[in-house]
Amino acid sequence: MDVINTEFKRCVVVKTSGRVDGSTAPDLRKALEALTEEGKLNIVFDMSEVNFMASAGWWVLIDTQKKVKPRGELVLANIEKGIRESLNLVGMGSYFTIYEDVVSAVGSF
Amino acid sequence: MDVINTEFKRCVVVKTSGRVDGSTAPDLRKALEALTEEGKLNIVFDMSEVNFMASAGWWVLIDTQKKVKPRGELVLANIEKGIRESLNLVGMGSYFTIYEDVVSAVGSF
Amino acid sequence: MQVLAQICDFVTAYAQEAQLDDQGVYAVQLAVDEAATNVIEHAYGGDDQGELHITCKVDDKSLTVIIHDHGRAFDPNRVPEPITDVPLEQLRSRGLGVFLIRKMMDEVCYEFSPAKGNTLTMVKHRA
Amino acid sequence: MQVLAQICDFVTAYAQEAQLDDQGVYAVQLAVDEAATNVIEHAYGGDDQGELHITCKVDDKSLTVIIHDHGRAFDPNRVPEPITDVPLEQLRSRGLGVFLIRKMMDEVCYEFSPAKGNTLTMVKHRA
Ligand SMILES: Nc1ncnc2c1ncn2[C@@H]1O[C@H](COP(=O)(O)OP(=O)(O)O)[C@@H](O)[C@H]1O
Ligand SMILES: Nc1ncnc2c1ncn2[C@@H]1O[C@H](COP(=O)(O)OP(=O)(O)O)[C@@H](O)[C@H]1O
Repeated sequence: MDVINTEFKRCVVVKTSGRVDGSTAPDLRKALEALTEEGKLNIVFDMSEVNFMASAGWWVLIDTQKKVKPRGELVLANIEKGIRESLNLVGMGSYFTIYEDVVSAVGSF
Repeated sequence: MDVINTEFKRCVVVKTSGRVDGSTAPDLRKALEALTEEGKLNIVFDMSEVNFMASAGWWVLIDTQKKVKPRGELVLANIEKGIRESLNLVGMGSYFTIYEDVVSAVGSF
Repeated sequence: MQVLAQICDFVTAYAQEAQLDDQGVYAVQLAVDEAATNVIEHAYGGDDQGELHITCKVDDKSLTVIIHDHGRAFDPNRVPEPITDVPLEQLRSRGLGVFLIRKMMDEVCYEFSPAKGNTLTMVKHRA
Repeated sequence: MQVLAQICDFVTAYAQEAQLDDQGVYAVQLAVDEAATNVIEHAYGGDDQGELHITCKVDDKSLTVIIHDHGRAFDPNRVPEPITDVPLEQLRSRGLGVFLIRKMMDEVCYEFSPAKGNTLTMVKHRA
């Protein structure tokens, strides 16, 4: 799974596409760990092209959130409706600030 | 001409659409002056839906740039090719930082 | 483990045949993915050897997905719900997959027999 | 002053008929807009009374636009180029319109006669 980072002045936008499941979540984890190890703690995860997110993916995001908070924050942008509902159904929605689009997410830092 | 402002943490995105010519440039001027008077000096002009920009429009942007610099900056995003070339042909391109998209422009502040 | 994407395509076709709406299709995709992932990761001790059978049945008001494996007995209904109303630092990374299965599907039924192994039957009704 | 948008549509149709490329069409739109704006704003002392005639001619390699008015004599070719290689603070807000006309078009020709008034002839060649 390809993960693309775009660095801005106050945050990094991380983007991937397709399925984040048990087989691809480790790639996302690696990419996010590389960022947090560099001290990049303000992160936007652009989900505009993610069409499936299994629990393995959510744990990657939760673990990242644990690392970056409270000095930084991982925020989500552009989540598909189905993915968003599954997140809220299991009560994980409250751990993330969710933005409609990447502009708003980047603009929040 | 409608001018829409979207405020973010460190900048305001100003968007309008259609023609910025001698008849509509005053609306743009009014909107930008309202921002600078409030002390909002970091401005992104989102030109994704502007398809025509006459000199009257450029002067509005130049005058705004004079007001906000050096404490702030007016940057441009999403300029159509024809408009961009006309700007460069007359040597005005150098007064503005131009970004490919609004995300990059917002991310620069 | 690209097999997960294949499994997803397989059940999606039936979910659409059952005329589930978009939310329903996504719910089935997610539940089946979590269940299959668990079988692959836990049922056979992780050595990628075991078998996994998926059967889909469509009737006039629902989709039934049956997942069959011969790994060790495991009843997902006995996994406790993850506790998610806690501060982030206290959140423990476990039990979300099984919880998602139960939340996403309308019925989740587990059976085990030494001869037949594990049978997980999940039903999603048309909205 | 929505008349500017109408003028733009009018010349755009001819620019397309002349098979100018997108850059060429935009160049003509801009040059004609600047010229028409100047007539409206300056030629008649700003009281919106005067007339403005626009004629387009298409031939096999170019578009010719002729703008006619009976306002005061004004030769755009005599407006000095704006000085744009200076720091922002020193940039003076004038003379950009006429400069754009000259930059956008391949030929710009001005004539005045007391009987006919101002005639501005602008030619854009196909790329
Ligand atoms: N098919 C299975 N066979 C054996 N054990 C399982 C199976 N599925 C799940 N488990 C056990 O139940 C636990 C909870 O599973 P789950 O809710 O999917 O969360 P996770 O896999 O993220 O820990 C797993 O950690 C595993 O110990
Ligand atoms: N049609 C015209 N009739 C009379 N004066 C004109 C006309 N067009 C332009 N001018 C004069 O030439 C000056 C430069 O025009 P222009 O390059 O369009 O820049 P701007 O209108 O922005 O000052 C104008 O300020 C005006 O004084």
